[in-house]
Amino acid sequence: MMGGAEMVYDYLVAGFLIMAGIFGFVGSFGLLKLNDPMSRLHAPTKATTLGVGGVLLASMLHGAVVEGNLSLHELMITLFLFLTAPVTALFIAKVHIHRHETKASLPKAGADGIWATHDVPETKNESETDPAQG
Amino acid sequence: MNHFLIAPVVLPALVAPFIIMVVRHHMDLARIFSLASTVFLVAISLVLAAQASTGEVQVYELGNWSAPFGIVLVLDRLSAMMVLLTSVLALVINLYVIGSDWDKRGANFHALFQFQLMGIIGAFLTGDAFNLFVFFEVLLIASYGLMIHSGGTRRFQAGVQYVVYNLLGSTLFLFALGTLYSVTGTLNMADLALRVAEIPAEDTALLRVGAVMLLLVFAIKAAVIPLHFWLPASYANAPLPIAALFAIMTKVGAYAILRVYTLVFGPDLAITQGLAGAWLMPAALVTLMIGAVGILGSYRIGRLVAFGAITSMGTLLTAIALFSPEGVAAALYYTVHSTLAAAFLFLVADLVAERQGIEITGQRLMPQSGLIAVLFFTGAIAMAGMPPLSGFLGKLLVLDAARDHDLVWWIWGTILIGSLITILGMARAGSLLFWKSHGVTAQTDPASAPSYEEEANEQDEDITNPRPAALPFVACFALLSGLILLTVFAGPASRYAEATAAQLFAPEIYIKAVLGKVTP
Amino acid sequence: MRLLRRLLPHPILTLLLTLAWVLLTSTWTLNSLVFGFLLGLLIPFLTQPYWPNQMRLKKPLKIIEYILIVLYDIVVANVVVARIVVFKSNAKRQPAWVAVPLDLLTPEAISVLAGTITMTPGTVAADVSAEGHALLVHCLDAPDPNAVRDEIKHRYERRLKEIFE
Amino acid sequence: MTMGFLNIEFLVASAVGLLTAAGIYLILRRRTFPVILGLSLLTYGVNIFLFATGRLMVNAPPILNKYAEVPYTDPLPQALVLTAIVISFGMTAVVVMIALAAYLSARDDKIDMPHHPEDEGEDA
Amino acid sequence: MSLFLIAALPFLGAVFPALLIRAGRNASASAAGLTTFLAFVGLLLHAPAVFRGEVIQVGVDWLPGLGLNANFFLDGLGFLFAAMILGIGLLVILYARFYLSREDPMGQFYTYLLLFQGAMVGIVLSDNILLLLVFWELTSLSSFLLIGYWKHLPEGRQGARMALAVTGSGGLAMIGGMMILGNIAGSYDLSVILQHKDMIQASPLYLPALILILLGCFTKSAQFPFHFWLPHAMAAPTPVSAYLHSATMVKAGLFLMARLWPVLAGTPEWFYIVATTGLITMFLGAVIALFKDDLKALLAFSTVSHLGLITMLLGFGTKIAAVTAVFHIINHATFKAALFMSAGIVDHEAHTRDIKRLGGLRHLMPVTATIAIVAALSMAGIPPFNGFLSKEMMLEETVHTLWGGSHYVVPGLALLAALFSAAYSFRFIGHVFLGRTRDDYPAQPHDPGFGMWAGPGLLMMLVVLIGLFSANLAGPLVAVAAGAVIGGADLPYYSLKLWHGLTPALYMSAGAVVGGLVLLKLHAPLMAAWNRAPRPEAKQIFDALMRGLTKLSQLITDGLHNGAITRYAFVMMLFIIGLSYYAYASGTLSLPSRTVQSVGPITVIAWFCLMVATLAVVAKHRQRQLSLVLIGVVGLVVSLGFNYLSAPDLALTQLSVEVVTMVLLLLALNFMPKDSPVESPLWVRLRDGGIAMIAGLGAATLIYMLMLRDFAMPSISEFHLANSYKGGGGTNVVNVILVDFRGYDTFGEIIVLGIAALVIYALTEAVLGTRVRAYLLNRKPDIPQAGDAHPMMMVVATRVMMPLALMVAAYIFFRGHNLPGGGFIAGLIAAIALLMQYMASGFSWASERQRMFYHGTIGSGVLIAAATGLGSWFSGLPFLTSAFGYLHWAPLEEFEWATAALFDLGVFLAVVGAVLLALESLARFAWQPGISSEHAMDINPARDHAAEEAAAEAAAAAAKGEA
Amino acid sequence: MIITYSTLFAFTCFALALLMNLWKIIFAAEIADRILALDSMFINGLALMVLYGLALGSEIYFEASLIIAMLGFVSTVAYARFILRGNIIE
Ligand code: NA
Ligand code: NA
Repeated sequence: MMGGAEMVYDYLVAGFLIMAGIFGFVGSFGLLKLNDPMSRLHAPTKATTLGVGGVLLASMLHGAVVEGNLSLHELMITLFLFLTAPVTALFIAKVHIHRHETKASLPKAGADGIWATHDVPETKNESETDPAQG
Repeated sequence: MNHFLIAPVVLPALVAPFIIMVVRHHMDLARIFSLASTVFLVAISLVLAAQASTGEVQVYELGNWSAPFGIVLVLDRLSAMMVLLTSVLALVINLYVIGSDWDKRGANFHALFQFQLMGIIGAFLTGDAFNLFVFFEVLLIASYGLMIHSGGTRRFQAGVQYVVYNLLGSTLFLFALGTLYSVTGTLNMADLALRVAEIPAEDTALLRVGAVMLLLVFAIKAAVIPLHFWLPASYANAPLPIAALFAIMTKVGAYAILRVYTLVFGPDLAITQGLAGAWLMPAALVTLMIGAVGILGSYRIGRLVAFGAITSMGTLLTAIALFSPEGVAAALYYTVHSTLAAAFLFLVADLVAERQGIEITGQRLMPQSGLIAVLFFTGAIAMAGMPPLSGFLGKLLVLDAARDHDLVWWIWGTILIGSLITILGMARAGSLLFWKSHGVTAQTDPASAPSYEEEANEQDEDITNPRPAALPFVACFALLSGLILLTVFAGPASRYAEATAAQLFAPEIYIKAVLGKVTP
Repeated sequence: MRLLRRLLPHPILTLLLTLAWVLLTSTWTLNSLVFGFLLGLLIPFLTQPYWPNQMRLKKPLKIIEYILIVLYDIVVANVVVARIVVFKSNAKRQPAWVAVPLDLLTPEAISVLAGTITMTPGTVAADVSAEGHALLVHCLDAPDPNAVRDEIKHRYERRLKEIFE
Repeated sequence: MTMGFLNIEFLVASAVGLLTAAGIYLILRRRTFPVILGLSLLTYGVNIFLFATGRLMVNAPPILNKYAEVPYTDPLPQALVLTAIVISFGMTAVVVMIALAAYLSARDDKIDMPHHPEDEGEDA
Repeated sequence: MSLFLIAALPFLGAVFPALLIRAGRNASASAAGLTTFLAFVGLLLHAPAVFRGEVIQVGVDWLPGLGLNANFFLDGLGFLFAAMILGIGLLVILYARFYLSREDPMGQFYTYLLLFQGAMVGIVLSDNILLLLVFWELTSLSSFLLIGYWKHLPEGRQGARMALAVTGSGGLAMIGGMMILGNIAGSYDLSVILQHKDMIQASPLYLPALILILLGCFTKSAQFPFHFWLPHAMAAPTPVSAYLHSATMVKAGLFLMARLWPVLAGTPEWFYIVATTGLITMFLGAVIALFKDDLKALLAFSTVSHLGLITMLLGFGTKIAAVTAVFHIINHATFKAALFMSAGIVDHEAHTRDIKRLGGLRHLMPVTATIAIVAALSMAGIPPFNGFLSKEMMLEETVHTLWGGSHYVVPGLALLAALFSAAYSFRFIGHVFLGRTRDDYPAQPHDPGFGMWAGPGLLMMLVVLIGLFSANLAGPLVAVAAGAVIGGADLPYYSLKLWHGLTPALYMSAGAVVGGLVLLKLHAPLMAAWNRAPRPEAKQIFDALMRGLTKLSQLITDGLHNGAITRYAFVMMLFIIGLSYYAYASGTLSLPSRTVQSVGPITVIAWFCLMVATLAVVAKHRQRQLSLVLIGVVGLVVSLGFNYLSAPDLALTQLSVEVVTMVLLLLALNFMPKDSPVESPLWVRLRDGGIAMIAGLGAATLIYMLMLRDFAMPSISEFHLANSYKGGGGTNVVNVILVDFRGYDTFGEIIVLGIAALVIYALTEAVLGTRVRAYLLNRKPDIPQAGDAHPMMMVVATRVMMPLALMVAAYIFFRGHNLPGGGFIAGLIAAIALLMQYMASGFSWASERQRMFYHGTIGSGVLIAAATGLGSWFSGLPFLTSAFGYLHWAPLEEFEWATAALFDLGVFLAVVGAVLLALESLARFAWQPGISSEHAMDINPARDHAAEEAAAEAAAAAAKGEA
Repeated sequence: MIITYSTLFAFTCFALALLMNLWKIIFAAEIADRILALDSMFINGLALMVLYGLALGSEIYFEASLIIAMLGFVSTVAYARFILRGNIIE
């Protein structure tokens, strides 16, 4: 016989799981569906992250209630994902900008005049020493 | 517990990291440590050989876990002999390399050299099939490093091929080990022997596949046709003193065939019938012939000796493929001979190459040609198995051992004709190298020389002006003395070989020593 | 003091690492805490050369508020994005680039802002300007790009300015 | 819920087969790079092969459970595969570097060595 | 003197001439002469015993297992030959001292000569046929050196190689024959073999043995059709020719036929092979000799002819023929050595040995002329010289010999041969020494000094004396030697004297002399006819054969080993598959003992991803970066699979290894072409695909069948599971196996890693030491580069991520013994953490901030692991024995400690060092001026702001100062 | 029960996501999309791993998830840096 509190927990876990599944699916679906490259970047970086977040929450909750030990492992993974997802997105965006955008196709970069990805120095600094000789 | 068994593995494993950590930038110190380690190795090997010569099989249980659950080292006559051979060869080559400054032509030579020895010796001593794989890899990866030592385009290109080919071999090794483990549930070789003997007759197919794959792995190392293709380019493009060290590496393959196919899949074992002898003998004969033909068809000195090594592997495997005590005894004697002979000739080839380049049609005047010519001639005699050196005796032993074999005429014919072609090839090379170099007229326009020669010369910049060092000659004469001793003391040597063969054909001694029992 | 700064270059990092260890081992014991703290001291000490400058927080407690806001935004806005992705046709969607001029100066603050922008749905921080005085943001569906820019500056950058500078 | 004729053993065996086949096919290409890719695939194949020799079990990791009698999968092949992975990692690193060196020296990444036939010399 | 010493003396003596040559030519020659003389004296000391009919034997075991013993014996035959070898050897040494010019390396010459002499003495004294083989092959080798002595002459090395090829191959055939012979007789000792005539001749292997042995004899003794090498050996200095062709090399074959005569002769096979060959050779050699203008060539072919004569006699198989053979051996040795030396003197003095340019020398060099004429007359078979005696005995024998039922074949051909023999001998005399004195010699000839003609002079004396007093002088020697040949049986009746009455042989002799004179008269027209007649030129045939053989060898070698590893690998696969299939098909397979396990759809989807990604790698492998991405997918799914199948350690390891590998490949790909061209034609791709599919199918089938069957016996891993905690102190059995049960494997494995790093380092050094370095420095990126190499966000994120990752590494490390993880994975994660830092701020920036000594890291890892292993020695336990226990420090809870953790630390360090060293090497490849940035991130407004403020302050201060 | 079904639902979603990612990796026109899809694949794989641990009630699979999270990031950055700069550790 299942107690009421456990039932609530169960529904909570199930809710997280279903949410996670939906977001996970949507993230990858967006990658297919969206028609311009920069927009495609939105779907997985966020939806997927949130999807995984749901799974992690569900797992934590499940561990705490069903198994009886509060495991905070999953927080660590979440921390990793939140730290890395923006950087990942930044890099992929930079790849896109590098390959497909021009100075003209982007909005003006304020006072600096140019976005960093397009800012390729003309000449290189020759004054450095050669570590291979050291 | 007799710690001498592990000493030849641990010693280089300690010296090598010490060299790279402490004396990496001090070539003289590195040389001293490397040389000292090698001398100690010889001493340890002598002790081991003395211990093994009593006929007792000694076992060293690593981690204090008994076989078959842990890994054991096993010292018997065969492993003791191979370890001794390896360390003596290593000492000589170390001297040569130091004397010729080869070790200065690239980084980390001595550390790699020590690791190479560790790998080879470890492979000889281990009693565990998977551990054999591990030490094969140790010796291989060290050999990759030594093979491309000092660099150069062709050396790198040949290096890629050498590595790729051997990686295929390593993969096959894993397939074989997996199959054997999956069938028998063990990795220890003695235990494998016990379990294989118990395999029911109605379920042999998978075990047979494992057994044959394992044999093929060793056949790759032993350069058996058609698995030998890695050898010519690798040896010919390696620094020749390294190729001299590699003379022992093909023997690792031969050793493993001997070990596994006497201990685990013995010639009398019904379920692995037809796997080894049936194809190995013809393949060995073809190997011999291809090697001989290669000698005659070689136009560069490294390649010439490389094919010499193939020929001697052909002869050696012919003897092994007899799978009889006489054959194995002959094979063991021939192993020692061919290792020393091939190493010797590789060193002489290096002396030549240092002075007049690698082309056999070379026109340059060679300094010190008289002495080197004598050495080359002697080496050629040794390699071709001509009297008075031990190769001839070895060959006679092989011929004699083959006299009751079904293929006796093929064996005799191949060995003898192979010898003839070898002699012709060596005579051709020797007369072109040493006699023609005194000629007044250059027959080819140096400007039209092909570009790869420039490449080869680029690697060895000072080939016209080698340092008149004595040490390389000392090394050559040491090997030559080895050959002479092996000739003069052929009686005792062959008695040791016979005793070793007898021990191999009585695997129950080995099994008893490792497992403490002879039946499961 | 200087010694302490060398031994403990980034106290917050040390705390974070200690917490990470406890999270990893998932055991709330003294052993775990002590060991985690030791590692939390050791690792920043070792990696100090890669993070040479000291990071100072003006109002550390404001972080909590900021985190809560962002978490809320993430959850709520994710649903919006999911709807856009699944139900809105590509033709009707209006993606846009937005340049956000920055008042923030420290790299840490700018990075947190950029991270926030990316993690909050509908926007991705795609690049900075050559001198770091503007952020390039891409919007998934922004009929009014200026509104997006203003919201970023108002909702996030303002708070970060308080925390960091 | 099961998938008809499909079973774990079949999936693993077919994966081994395909990885092996793909690896070998790429190893037979003429440039060093695909050959290295092929070696990677082949390594995957053989690692799974070796792993599967301990037979397959789901949810039976070889971590001893002090509290319950649970089945364990065979740990030995796992240890062997670990060793094999590490070794092949070292090998791959080396072959990548040698291939790079060969490419940079020859400015050509063909894996077959250029063949120089014998110059006409005195033969008799 | 012991036979050992006699046999060894020439070898020992061979050392001195080469060494003493620095002390002068005389010292060198004396050393050679002295050792030869000593050996000769030693031999003569045995003469009384030998002449008493005793056989002197000595022996030691050499290789008893094989039946190869260093046994020597001296009987009449051996004595005769040894005496000739040493005696004529002495004369040759003397002669050569004056013959060789200052430019010739005399020390080498005598060394070679003594080596050769030793080998010959060895042959004739051997009492063991294997030992004999040793010496036999040695004569081939040392004669190779002697013939090629004049290195500047192409004819020298060609002749040497030809001689080696012919006699060497004969020698090898003989090895086979001797092995058979020994096997029939049950011993390789000659004295035993010689007792078993009946057994040997009854053996079915008699004929093969005979043919093989005869091949050796015929090639050595230049019998038809192997006679062609001998004239080309004339490129050697004349002393060598004299030695090789009178007493030694070519006589070795005769010696062996004589030696084995008691057991091999007397059968029809023997007769028809040996006698016929001898007969043909005798005739052919004589005919050719007549048409040679080169003095030495004439003598060479005459040698061929006389060898044929002796061979024929031995072939007759009768005792009296054997006696005659022995007698002619002696005679031929004396006159032929004298003739060669005379020819050498002529050549030496007149600077030519072309008969056409010679003539009338009897006036200019009377001593030489006398010697040569006497010897030549003996060769022609003119009484009273010794040649006449044996030749007449030979003719007598031919008369009694039936060949194929005919009485006329043998005597007829023998007569013709004798006739030509007389003719060329007369030509030698007539066209060189007689006739009108010429004045167009290249040099003014005169008799040489005594030293040079002493040898031939002595031999001429013998020619005369043996001829006159044969019974007394040569009789005993002939008797003992022939007695030995016929194997101890009673000697037949014969008498050595000039006059036997009017026998058929006398008529034949007379006829030969008359005919010879006629032929000489007709020489000019005959010569013209001979030159017109087409005939095979042996040398050209041989050369073509050798060139063809060499070319063929090159063709085979280069064809097989053409540098195409794609083909090597293909052949290898084919072979492996074929043999494996054979092994499988020839075995038996029982029914499966295990049932398959069902799977859910998720697993199938993952499997599907793996399969598709793998296929995609193949399909897209030309796009290199894409294929790397696809391999990433494969690695990911494989890791997931390992996890699913209860192997968490494997999953962790596989994934981290894959990422590091991918990074290395990307770093390498930076320098390499980004695409692979289409190179193999379709059929090759199909072929490769075919073999790949078969191999894959094989692997799949094999593992499928293995998985459906249980272990035949319980696996040893049951022990590991049972003892992991008790004996190893860990609950993660995989880790306990790695660091304890099979720690030795792991020890080897980290050494592999360490070596890999060393190799990579050495390789980098080697590459950057060449012109590649300049190329790399000037290299422009082949894909356009974006700006902002070190993005701010990445740098900031890394400042947190890297310490966290290191924390994870520590976590993985410390728990590995009990839960998934361990030193290896921890090492990889730590390395990846550092890699993150490198990717964020660049390798140069990061490594400048914190110098890591990768070599030291690797070295210390290996050392720690080894030291941990060695630690157990102090407890008297084997290498790598582990220990563990529990510590309790209040107020903390219990800690577990294990030496295995220390071992794992070694693993950790080795891995970190190896990965980082590889990364460093690749960074060095990529190093270019300006690559190293000053700052962690390229863009940092705070920095700019601070700089602006500082500049403003400075400007303000400056303004203030100015004010 | 409800957890079982919801787990299965989540499993299915993430597995389908995996398939879609694979499709994108192979057939995308753009390398940026491929990198993105691989990154998503890592994260979806991670989710599957966590779900698997949840379904089995085991914590053994946590480390793998952690490592996947970390390594997915590293490899994505590496691929992207390769496109941007060629040299990924300059
Ligand atoms: Na391992
Ligand atoms: Na572990």
